Amino acid sequence: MKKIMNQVQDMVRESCEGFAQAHADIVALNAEPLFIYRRDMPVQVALISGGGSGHEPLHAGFVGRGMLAAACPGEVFTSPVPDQMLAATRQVTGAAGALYIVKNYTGDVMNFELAAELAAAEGLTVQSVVIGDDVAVQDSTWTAGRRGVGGTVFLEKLAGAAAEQGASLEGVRGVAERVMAGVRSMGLALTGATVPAAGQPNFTLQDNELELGIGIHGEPGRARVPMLSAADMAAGLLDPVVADLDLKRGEEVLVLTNGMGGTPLLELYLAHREVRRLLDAQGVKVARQLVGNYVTSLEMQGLSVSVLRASADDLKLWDAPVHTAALRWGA
Amino acid sequence: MKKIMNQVQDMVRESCEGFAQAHADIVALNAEPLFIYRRDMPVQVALISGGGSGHEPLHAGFVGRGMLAAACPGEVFTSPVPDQMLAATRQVTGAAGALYIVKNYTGDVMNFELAAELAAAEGLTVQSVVIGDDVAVQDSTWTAGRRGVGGTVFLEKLAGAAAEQGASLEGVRGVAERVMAGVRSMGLALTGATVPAAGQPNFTLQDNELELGIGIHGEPGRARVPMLSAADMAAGLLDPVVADLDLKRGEEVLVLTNGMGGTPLLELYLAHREVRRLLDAQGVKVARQLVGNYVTSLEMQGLSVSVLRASADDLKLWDAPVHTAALRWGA
Amino acid sequence: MPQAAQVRGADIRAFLLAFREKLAAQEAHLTALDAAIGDADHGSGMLRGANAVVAALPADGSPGALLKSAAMSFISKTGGASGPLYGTALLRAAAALPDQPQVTRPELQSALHAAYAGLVERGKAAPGDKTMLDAWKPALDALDAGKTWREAAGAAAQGAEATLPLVARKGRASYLGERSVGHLDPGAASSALLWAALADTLSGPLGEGPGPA
Amino acid sequence: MPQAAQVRGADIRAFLLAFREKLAAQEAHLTALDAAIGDADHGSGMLRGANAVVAALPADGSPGALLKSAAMSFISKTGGASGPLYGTALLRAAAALPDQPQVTRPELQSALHAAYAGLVERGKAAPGDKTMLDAWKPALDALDAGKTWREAAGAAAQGAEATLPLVARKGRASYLGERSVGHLDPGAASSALLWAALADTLSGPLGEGPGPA
Ligand SMILES: Nc1ncnc2c1ncn2[C@@H]1O[C@H](COP(=O)(O)OP(=O)(O)O)[C@@H](O)[C@H]1O
Ligand SMILES: Nc1ncnc2c1ncn2[C@@H]1O[C@H](COP(=O)(O)OP(=O)(O)O)[C@@H](O)[C@H]1O
Ligand SMILES: [Mg+2]
Ligand SMILES: [Mg+2]
Ligand SMILES: [Mg+2]
Ligand SMILES: [Mg+2]
Repeated sequence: MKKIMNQVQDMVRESCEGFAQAHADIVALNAEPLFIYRRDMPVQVALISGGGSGHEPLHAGFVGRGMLAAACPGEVFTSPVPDQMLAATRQVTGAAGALYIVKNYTGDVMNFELAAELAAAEGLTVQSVVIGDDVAVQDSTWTAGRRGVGGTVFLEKLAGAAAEQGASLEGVRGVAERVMAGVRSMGLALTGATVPAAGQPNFTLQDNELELGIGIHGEPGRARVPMLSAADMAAGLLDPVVADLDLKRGEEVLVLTNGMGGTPLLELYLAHREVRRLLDAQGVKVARQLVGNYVTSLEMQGLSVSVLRASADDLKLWDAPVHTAALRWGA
Repeated sequence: MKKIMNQVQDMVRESCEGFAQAHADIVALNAEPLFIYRRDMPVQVALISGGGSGHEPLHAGFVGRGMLAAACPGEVFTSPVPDQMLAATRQVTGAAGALYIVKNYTGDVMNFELAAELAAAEGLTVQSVVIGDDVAVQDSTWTAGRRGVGGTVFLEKLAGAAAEQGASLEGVRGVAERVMAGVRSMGLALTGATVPAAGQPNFTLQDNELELGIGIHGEPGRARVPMLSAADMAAGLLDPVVADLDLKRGEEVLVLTNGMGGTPLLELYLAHREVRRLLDAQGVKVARQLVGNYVTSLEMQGLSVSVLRASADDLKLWDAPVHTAALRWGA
Repeated sequence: MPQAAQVRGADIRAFLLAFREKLAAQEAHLTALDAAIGDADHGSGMLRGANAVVAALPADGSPGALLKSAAMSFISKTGGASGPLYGTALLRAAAALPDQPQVTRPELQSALHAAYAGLVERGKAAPGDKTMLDAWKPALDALDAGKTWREAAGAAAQGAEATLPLVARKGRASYLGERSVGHLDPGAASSALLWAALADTLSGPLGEGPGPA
Repeated sequence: MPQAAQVRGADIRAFLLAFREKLAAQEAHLTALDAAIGDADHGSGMLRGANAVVAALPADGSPGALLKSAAMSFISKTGGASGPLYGTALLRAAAALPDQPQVTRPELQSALHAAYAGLVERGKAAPGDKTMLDAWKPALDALDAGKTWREAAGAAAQGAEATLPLVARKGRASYLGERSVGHLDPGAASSALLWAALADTLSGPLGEGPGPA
């Protein structure tokens, strides 16, 4: 294992320090318990998210105007602890209340649940949404349910825009629920990822294999299959997404072609071409799109595709100004 | 070798197609010969750059308002051919003329030279600058000279801002030369990179080694050394840069902590913390900074650090609006 | 060696220290189990939590107070699924104990039942879902059947081993479906260490009357 | 087998096709050489260029016209350092030839001297810098000394081999400094293939008078 780090136990903290220095115009860092928050938080609903580290820029990279009020980074691939969410909630929550954006993993759900209980006990108004957009998870009755993956970016952007525009907690939550209902994702890996504390890749793939249906924690996926062409990768990811959404000709969508952290843009844009080709062929209209490494698994190579069925209102929220470390326009 | 691709010979073209689709609001694609150009090119000096592919987002990701007018992508790690630059020059050059931004590699220099001769023969006004900011190259009298690496981003941004503000070709060239005089860079690799057509990594590092003083073509560096802590990596890169620039206490700089393409942000921000710590300790003031994978070598893991001695004018040019695929603010 | 029939704060302290030692010794193993069907953080997470438990543990106090302190540390420092689960379990156990400097072994036993109920409530899993419950349940059953603490620890270890052929239905491993078969559940393995630490602390001749002492 | 003393367009065509064949056969080898001290694209780049040369080559024409066509294809499709270098060399050779359907071997020989001058002018390297010049120079020297085309090709191959101990001073390999020692220069290796292709096409008994025929 080779990582740019000093001591493994200091990795998340030191990385957050560098992040806060690099983006000091947007965010500030609370060291203990660890969270990143927006410097210029106005009086509005506060979106608070968090999750294990190793998925950068998610979530800290989305803190700022038009998206999150605070992000709580856990240890690598480990959900944050309730103390972090509670302290962040105290920092950014006003009368308008706060919405916790939780990716559906047992640990995240339980830790945010505990935090919400503690925050409520302090008189803070907190609601939660749990996103599970990963169609790779089948039979959700027999599992912990679909995982929260790439679609989280759409959720944080659209709900964040609604909050910025002064929507109520109910209103912001309504947008969040609309996004959750309309977004599906699926991912694949060409290489595994190494959790620094573990020192070894979670899984190792041969040169002629890929892992289809991965989550974002370096966990193995649904199936290991022989290496595919970019066209077949795109189809393998997009077909279940389109089927699950039951997308029809003429519908408008927002698409994220997302790298897993170690995916070079040369390859990612090529994948995006294949995604566009397939959607075009099905008469689905790509109204907006985002291509880049946004919801990642450390140094993993691979990609995921997220598709959101987007109304005109959704597109307006997407286009609304945003000023964060990872997304910026109109500001 | 596992790449997201179809046929290896189609890789660059297909990737450019995906890029142009993803950023159709900013750029258009010319398929044959291949170049990417700004859609809304105003009457001003046209900055034209290009180089081998595999360094994305360089250069196509910097085409747009406030930076480049056009970018010519060569095959992977291979300079583009004169036909591309000539056609791009015809597309975007008006009476104000064009400036070629060439990274100092024998192939790039010779191909841009040929293009400039051909363009001049057609009556187009073209000047060229050749950037070589890589302090890893010593004894430049005995080599092809310093390589153009991360500092290219500063050059393209600052000269692009000057062009956008209506500076003359001499003026834009003056900014470019000021940047070239004031910027130095150095990089290291934790892993090699695989040129798709070659199918094998250019070099392979053991788990306890890193390659210090690499360029951006997957070529081996100056020395192979035992694995270092993030603090020592930062010092190993920054010390020669600071020494070569002869930076003094109190001077202001612009810093790029750059990932080589496969470097996760978790690690890159941690590296940036170390870079900041060292500069702070030397009393050098980091006036602006950029952290991300901007000048890359395919899927290589590693980083480079670029430092520009920045005047107040430089900072104004840095802050000026930019709207490209990879950098966007104020627009 | 003979043990006091009563469980004092010092015993709980010893149990928690022993649990930490076992986690430290097994960290890599637990992480490797989690790498196979999870996300490779169970060893480091549990050890981080247990280290925090030991660092924050009051020098003395009632069994309930010590367990509560441990619970809060687990919740505050572990993260992941296991932080809230172990935290909730210990918190419920603490709440179930009489607020006394010493408690009886049957009182501890029913506190462990309360802990188990907390696990079920927090995680909504059932035995057979390939979770830590699969170590806890047989251990509690053993105590209920009058077996010794050492035997209960053995039952927990067996329960953990018995997760090998199971299909995971809860937590991260559930995403693997059939591919989770053939791997031990990391949380069950760490739970077996908890029960082993309990046995190390409390093992000895029966205490009072029938049932585990 | 006997060869015509005159060099016709068909001979130049045959030479270019033979060069392409050799590049195709050695693509992986050239790329491997470039991987060691460069950027692993010399084989693919040269083959791409040579394929373009063959695709665009007029069915017939004077030696000069064919070399010019080849030069333009190399420049338009190869990229990297070798595109402009090979392109410039062939362009200069074409310009140096009389505009005739057939030329003499001495005329071709001096055209190759012009090509070499173009390489030097474009690349500003000198023999011993570990570049393609180290294959071209001994080959030209051999011709000048009256050796056969086959012997000249042998000298080019030897020159390429002799780059092994050199420190690169030009091109990408120069960045390696001392670490470039012990590797063959890829451009010298591809240049040796060019000279071998020439020899395959022109080899035979001496043509006219002394000197290579
Ligand atoms: N719903 C649940 N109920 C009980 N135990 C669970 C549940 N979900 C997960 N676990 C236990 O937690 C263990 C994983 O812990 P850990 O690795 O810390 O969490 P994470 O999956 O968040 O990384 C599993 O091996 C399993 O024993
Ligand atoms: N200045 C120069 N003069 C002559 N030949 C050169 C020069 N620079 C490089 N070369 C030759 O070019 C070869 C590399 O070609 P190629 O791999 O196509 O270019 P690049 O280095 O741009 O990838 C080297 O092996 C060397 O023989
Ligand atoms: Mg975890
Ligand atoms: Mg090259
Ligand atoms: Mg885990
Ligand atoms: Mg090369």
